[in-house]
Amino acid sequence: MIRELYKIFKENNYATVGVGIYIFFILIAIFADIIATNDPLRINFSSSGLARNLPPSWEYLLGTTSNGRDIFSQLIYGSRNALAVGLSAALAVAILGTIVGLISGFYGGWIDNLIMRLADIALGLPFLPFVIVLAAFLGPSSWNVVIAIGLLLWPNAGRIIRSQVLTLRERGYIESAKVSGCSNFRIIFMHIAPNILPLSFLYGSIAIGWAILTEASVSFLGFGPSDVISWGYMLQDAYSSQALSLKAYIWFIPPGLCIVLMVVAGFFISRGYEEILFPKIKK
Amino acid sequence: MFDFWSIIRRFLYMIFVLWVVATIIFFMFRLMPGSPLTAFIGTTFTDEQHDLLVKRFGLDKSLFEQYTLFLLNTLKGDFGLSFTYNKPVIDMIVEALPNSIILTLFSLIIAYIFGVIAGAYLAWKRDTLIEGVSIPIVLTTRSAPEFWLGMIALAFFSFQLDIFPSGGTSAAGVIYETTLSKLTSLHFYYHLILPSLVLALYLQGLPLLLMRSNMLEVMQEDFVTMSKMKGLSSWRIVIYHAARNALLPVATAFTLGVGFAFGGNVVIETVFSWPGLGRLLVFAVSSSDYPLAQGAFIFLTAILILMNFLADLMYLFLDPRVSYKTKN
Amino acid sequence: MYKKLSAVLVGFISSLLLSFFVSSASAEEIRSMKLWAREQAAGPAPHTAALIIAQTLNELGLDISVNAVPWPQMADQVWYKRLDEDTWDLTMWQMVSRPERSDPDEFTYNLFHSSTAEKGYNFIGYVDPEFDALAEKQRVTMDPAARKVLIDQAQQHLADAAANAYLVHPLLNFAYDNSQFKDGSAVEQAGLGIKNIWTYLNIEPINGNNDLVAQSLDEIQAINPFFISGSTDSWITEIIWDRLLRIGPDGTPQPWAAESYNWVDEQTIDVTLRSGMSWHDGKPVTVDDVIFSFEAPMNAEIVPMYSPFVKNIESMESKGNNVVRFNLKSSNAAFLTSSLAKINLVPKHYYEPILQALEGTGNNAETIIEEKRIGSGPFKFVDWRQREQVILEKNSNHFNPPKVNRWIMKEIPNVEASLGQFRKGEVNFLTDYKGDPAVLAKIVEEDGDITLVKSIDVGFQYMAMNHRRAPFDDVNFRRAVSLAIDRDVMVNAAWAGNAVKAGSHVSPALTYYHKDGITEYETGLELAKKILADAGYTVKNGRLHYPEGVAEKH
Amino acid sequence: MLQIKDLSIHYVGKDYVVKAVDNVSLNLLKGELLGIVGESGCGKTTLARSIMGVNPQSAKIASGEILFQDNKILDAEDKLINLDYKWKDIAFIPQSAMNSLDPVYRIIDQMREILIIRGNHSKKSADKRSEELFNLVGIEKNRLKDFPHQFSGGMKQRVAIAMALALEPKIVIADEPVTALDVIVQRQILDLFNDLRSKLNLSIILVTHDVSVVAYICQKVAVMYAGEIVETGPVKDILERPFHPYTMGLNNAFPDLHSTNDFLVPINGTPPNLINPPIGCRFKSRCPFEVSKCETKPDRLIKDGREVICWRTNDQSDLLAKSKKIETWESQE
Repeated sequence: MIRELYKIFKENNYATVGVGIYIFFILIAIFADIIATNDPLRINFSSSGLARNLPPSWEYLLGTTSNGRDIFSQLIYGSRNALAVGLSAALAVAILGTIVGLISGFYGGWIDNLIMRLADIALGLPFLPFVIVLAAFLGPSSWNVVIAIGLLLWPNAGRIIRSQVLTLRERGYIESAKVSGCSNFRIIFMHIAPNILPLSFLYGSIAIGWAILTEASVSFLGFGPSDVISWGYMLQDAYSSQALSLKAYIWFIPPGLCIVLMVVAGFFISRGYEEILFPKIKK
Repeated sequence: MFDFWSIIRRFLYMIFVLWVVATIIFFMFRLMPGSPLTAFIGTTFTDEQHDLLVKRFGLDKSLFEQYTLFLLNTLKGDFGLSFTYNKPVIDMIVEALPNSIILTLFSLIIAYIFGVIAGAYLAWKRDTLIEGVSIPIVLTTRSAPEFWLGMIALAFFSFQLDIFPSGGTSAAGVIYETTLSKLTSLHFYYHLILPSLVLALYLQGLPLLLMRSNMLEVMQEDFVTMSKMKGLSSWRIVIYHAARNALLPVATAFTLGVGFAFGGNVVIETVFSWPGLGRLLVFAVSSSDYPLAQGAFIFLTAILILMNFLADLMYLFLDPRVSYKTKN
Repeated sequence: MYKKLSAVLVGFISSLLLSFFVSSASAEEIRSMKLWAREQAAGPAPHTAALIIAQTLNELGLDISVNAVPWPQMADQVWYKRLDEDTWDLTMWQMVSRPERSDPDEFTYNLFHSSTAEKGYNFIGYVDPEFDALAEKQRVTMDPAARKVLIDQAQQHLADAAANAYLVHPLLNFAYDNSQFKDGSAVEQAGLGIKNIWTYLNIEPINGNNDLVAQSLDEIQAINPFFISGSTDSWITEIIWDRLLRIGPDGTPQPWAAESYNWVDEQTIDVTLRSGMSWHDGKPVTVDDVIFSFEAPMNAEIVPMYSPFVKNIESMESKGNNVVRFNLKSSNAAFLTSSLAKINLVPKHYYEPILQALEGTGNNAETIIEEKRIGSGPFKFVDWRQREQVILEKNSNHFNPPKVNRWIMKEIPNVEASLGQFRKGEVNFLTDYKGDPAVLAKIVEEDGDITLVKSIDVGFQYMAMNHRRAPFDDVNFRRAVSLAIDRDVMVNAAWAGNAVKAGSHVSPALTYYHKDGITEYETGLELAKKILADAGYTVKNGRLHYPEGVAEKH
Repeated sequence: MLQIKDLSIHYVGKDYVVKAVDNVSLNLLKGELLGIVGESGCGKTTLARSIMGVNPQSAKIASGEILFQDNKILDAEDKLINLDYKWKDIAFIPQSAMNSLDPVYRIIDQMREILIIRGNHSKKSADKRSEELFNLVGIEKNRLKDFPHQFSGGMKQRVAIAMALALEPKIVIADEPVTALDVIVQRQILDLFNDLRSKLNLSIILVTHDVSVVAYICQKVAVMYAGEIVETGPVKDILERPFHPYTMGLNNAFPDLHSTNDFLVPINGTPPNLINPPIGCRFKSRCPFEVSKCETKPDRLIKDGREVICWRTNDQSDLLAKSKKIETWESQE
């Protein structure tokens, strides 16, 4: 796995750029307290009242929102939310998809049947509408998106992993492991799981982008939390505060760009990965 | 897998999935915070009025009773009356549906025509500068939030340049006598262009990348090499053989895309004031209009499931290999 | 080793116990609280206000966070759950402008009378027999001057009790395109601004324009003479269906479909119907139609929405010569405003069969799916595509026909798109602007052909406190909380200068009933701290505590 | 008829060059059935495909040329001088007919494509010709309307043969045409080849790793090893009296009618890496008869109408005797 990763970065510029972007945002998220110049939620006042819609200055590097909040600091803190949502969604998809795929592929029979039926139901739920309903059901929170992605997107990963497990199961060394009396648990996790980890990783990295984009859409539609700074929230705030009419490009372009960067990084990595996983496409 | 009885079985199974989804949704709405009665709060709102509403909405019945009633009515095709509009939910859906279908299909078709051609082209141009530049651009368009693209498109093409109208399906005062006259009016399509272009910009990435990788894969196939040996022209090989084969998964993706885009259009419908099913759902959810929300959600689900099913059927018609297996 | 550990454990537990006794012996800390508010998109100004208020109140040693949720959740919690859970403490709330609110009765009585505390609009739980007496008395006092005194007293009484933390009366911002309408031809109505029937009738289209294209952010839910739903609907119904009286630009009821009215005594009124009126289908408007229009809502099962407005009517009779006599159950100063100017006149020949068909079906008039919408008003119904637009056209046969040919209302779900369409001329009358007034002002300046009219709202924005729960059961605490909020900051920061300070439920727009000087009061953190300290509240470790001996009731 | 002169084909990668075909010369006569035999990876498929002008982008003609009826069809400039020979003069039968037929079109459409576009047939005459061809390869003509996947493996191979013959080519190159088939079908197909050769006076190049196939129908054989032709000559001579130890080894690796051996033994080891092919004889590391001289490149020896590159041709009878003993191959490590 590590060797494969290394291979990706050696051979694939896309993946390197993608990881570079992630490292950049991870550093920003870690050092947000230092980088940010203001509390992103604080309403700032100036001598003439609320510090609203201020142009960029040393105090407010990207100016302020209509509520007198510092845009730059929101942008910085937004990376935390994006990473938290993106990575936990990736983890949710990877873990659920892997476990389900392993169990379903390895045991087969009624378990497999049941899981595949559940997968059909999950795939039958329209994604964004379901997230909206979930947000209304659970109350506004960034975690809704993670939950929804976990609940609805595992079948994609699960099905592919399942078919991979099915082919692996027929391999000689699995047979010999069985004959030599290894427990099923051991076979699944020691012998099969390592072989499908790359697939889990692929689906996980795809989920990152999904999660961030969905979070943004849900925020935009007004089902997001209002006390957590995310880039989606910033866009929603900018839109409903009429940043377009104010021509406050400095307000609604940067968060959008950050989302694009973060999501495209995931695509870059998964693309690099795909080339390793499906070498047929490779030269 | 595709004989008559299996199609019937598949159909029944779809209804089963629909039932499960409907049940989940029913209970989610009933148990979610907020009350549909809040829409009626007013200074002159009386207790009697409140009780009447509770009775009319059926909220005085137990949850189980409400559920069985909901199932029975849904089976009859009756989604009930919208709490806020007092109109049959089905009428409202039927009114919104054509708008959603047109927007979805129109943008998907633009996206897929462009994506397929550009994808085939990029496969042809493998390892060139064009490819090196295009792929990141395509991935970037797929990464941008739709509403953000919509906001920028709106600000630029409508408010700034005044090329396109900024929303809705018609200008003020234009009356479409029937749905048909609407769908055949140029005025309608003029309003459709901007939202569908934005949507298409977002959607084209998938067919493009899919087509490209399929093409690359197919170009490695023996029958393509054979075609070269046969002395056929490059154009004929690329279009008649490679593209035709590479299109199979793209066609399936298109069908799946219809089901998917349908639910995902919520955002674009909001930005462009487009009176579609997605906006209806958002409105219904945020005003706790259970029957309307349920109806819209079940419709979106039904379309999604149906499209998943059609995608399978489509393979049957496009790929003779699959139909062969089914005959044996 | 073991001994050491147990010694530490004993020490720890005993210190825990000790701190428990110490804290219960002295004052109790005031719990952390939520300030409920609607989400930002529903109105940026109140949202910002909530954020500022929370930030301010926390400086008193409170721990308040803003909980922004959609209306159904917020209202469910505040309004419906007051009898069982009752967990809310503070909430942002608003009363919006409506023509019938030009009479102070609706707010004075329904918002604060104890009879509405359990299930009505007095959701804050304000119960005060003295005030009840005032509210009841103003209702039956027909003499305006005497009534004015009572309304003044009521306003002062509520201010002293700090019943609500009134924040502002927003300025209503409406604008029209003066390249399409003659500048100044819109009519301003007290407390409502230029979005009113008088404008729709009088505004003069110019430069070849024929249509008034208005806009609504909210979805139009019904166009039904027996149903009031969303905030926009009544603006449409009131111009399709006439009423006997209408609230005039000055805020007082004046004859409309009635030629005149005459109080026979305090409980009897004779109304003379204007002659020569006809329905949109050409049939004449008769006294029978008028009586039908008022009788229909008396059946609360069939027309529940309007039934409160006819509750006070004992009986009606035709006196000949187009005269209808209303016999009231009790005298009511607001009768003209809340009944005669409220009930839509409908043609009996069209609606009677429809309403009869509803008997016993369990459905009511709100569920009518209109094939036709027949009124007698200045505009006729033409077309409505849901979530898109409503089209009405001029009724040339009306006694007061409008100058525009068509009245169109586009449903545009967001402010930005609305403004964009207004600037492009796709909309020529901005009738629903919930956005940032500063943005609008800037656009007016840039575009040069927009007439912007700002008017003080008859409604108001406030922060409501739950009187049933400590510490809000203490008038001193309520006063401190209310006075801690700097109203200048509210006006200038939250509403960006686009509001006036509020001190009571009667807007300065209602010049007659508004109590002079009620908005002049001192605010500030220091004042609030002093009130709290005088009442025995203390601050420990940065958190406010109840006075000695006062415990939170749970 | 077809002449390959000193042909070298290199696969050029980023930082390496694979010499897949190295200085190969061959001559195919009219009506001749030439077998090219060797292990996989020895360059025989590259050679066959280069005749059809379809090697991958990375393959470069380093030297030499290919002549068809004295016309150049490929040279070191790596340009196809005249494309029109394809299929009309030289046709190809692939190893796996399964993947070489376009799965989404009916056979008749694929036949028509060749006949109409390449062969100037009308639709009607194309259909008639297709029926003839099916008749020729022994398939019922109503199966023309079927899709490729509806045929069994052997049938598909017949379809591929029919397609190859569509434009009456003078040469047919068959790349492992029977490898994927079971023995009985193999024999049927090979018989068909033989039949067609004599009936149509075809020249056929048959590329295979299976000596027994060569032995069964070929008249002439070229043995390829590590990009070189190590031995060539009439089949009967080569199989009965091979000069090159590699040919001896191959003989032992397959069941063969001509062989008197009663054992099968593979040659140990794998062919050398062609990025840096060994200096001298390329087979030496696997050869049981390696001597010090083998460190230098052996000359090409022309003897009795046969060509061979080996230092030890003089010890031929001795080595042949030894090669028929199983220990010779097993001890070699």
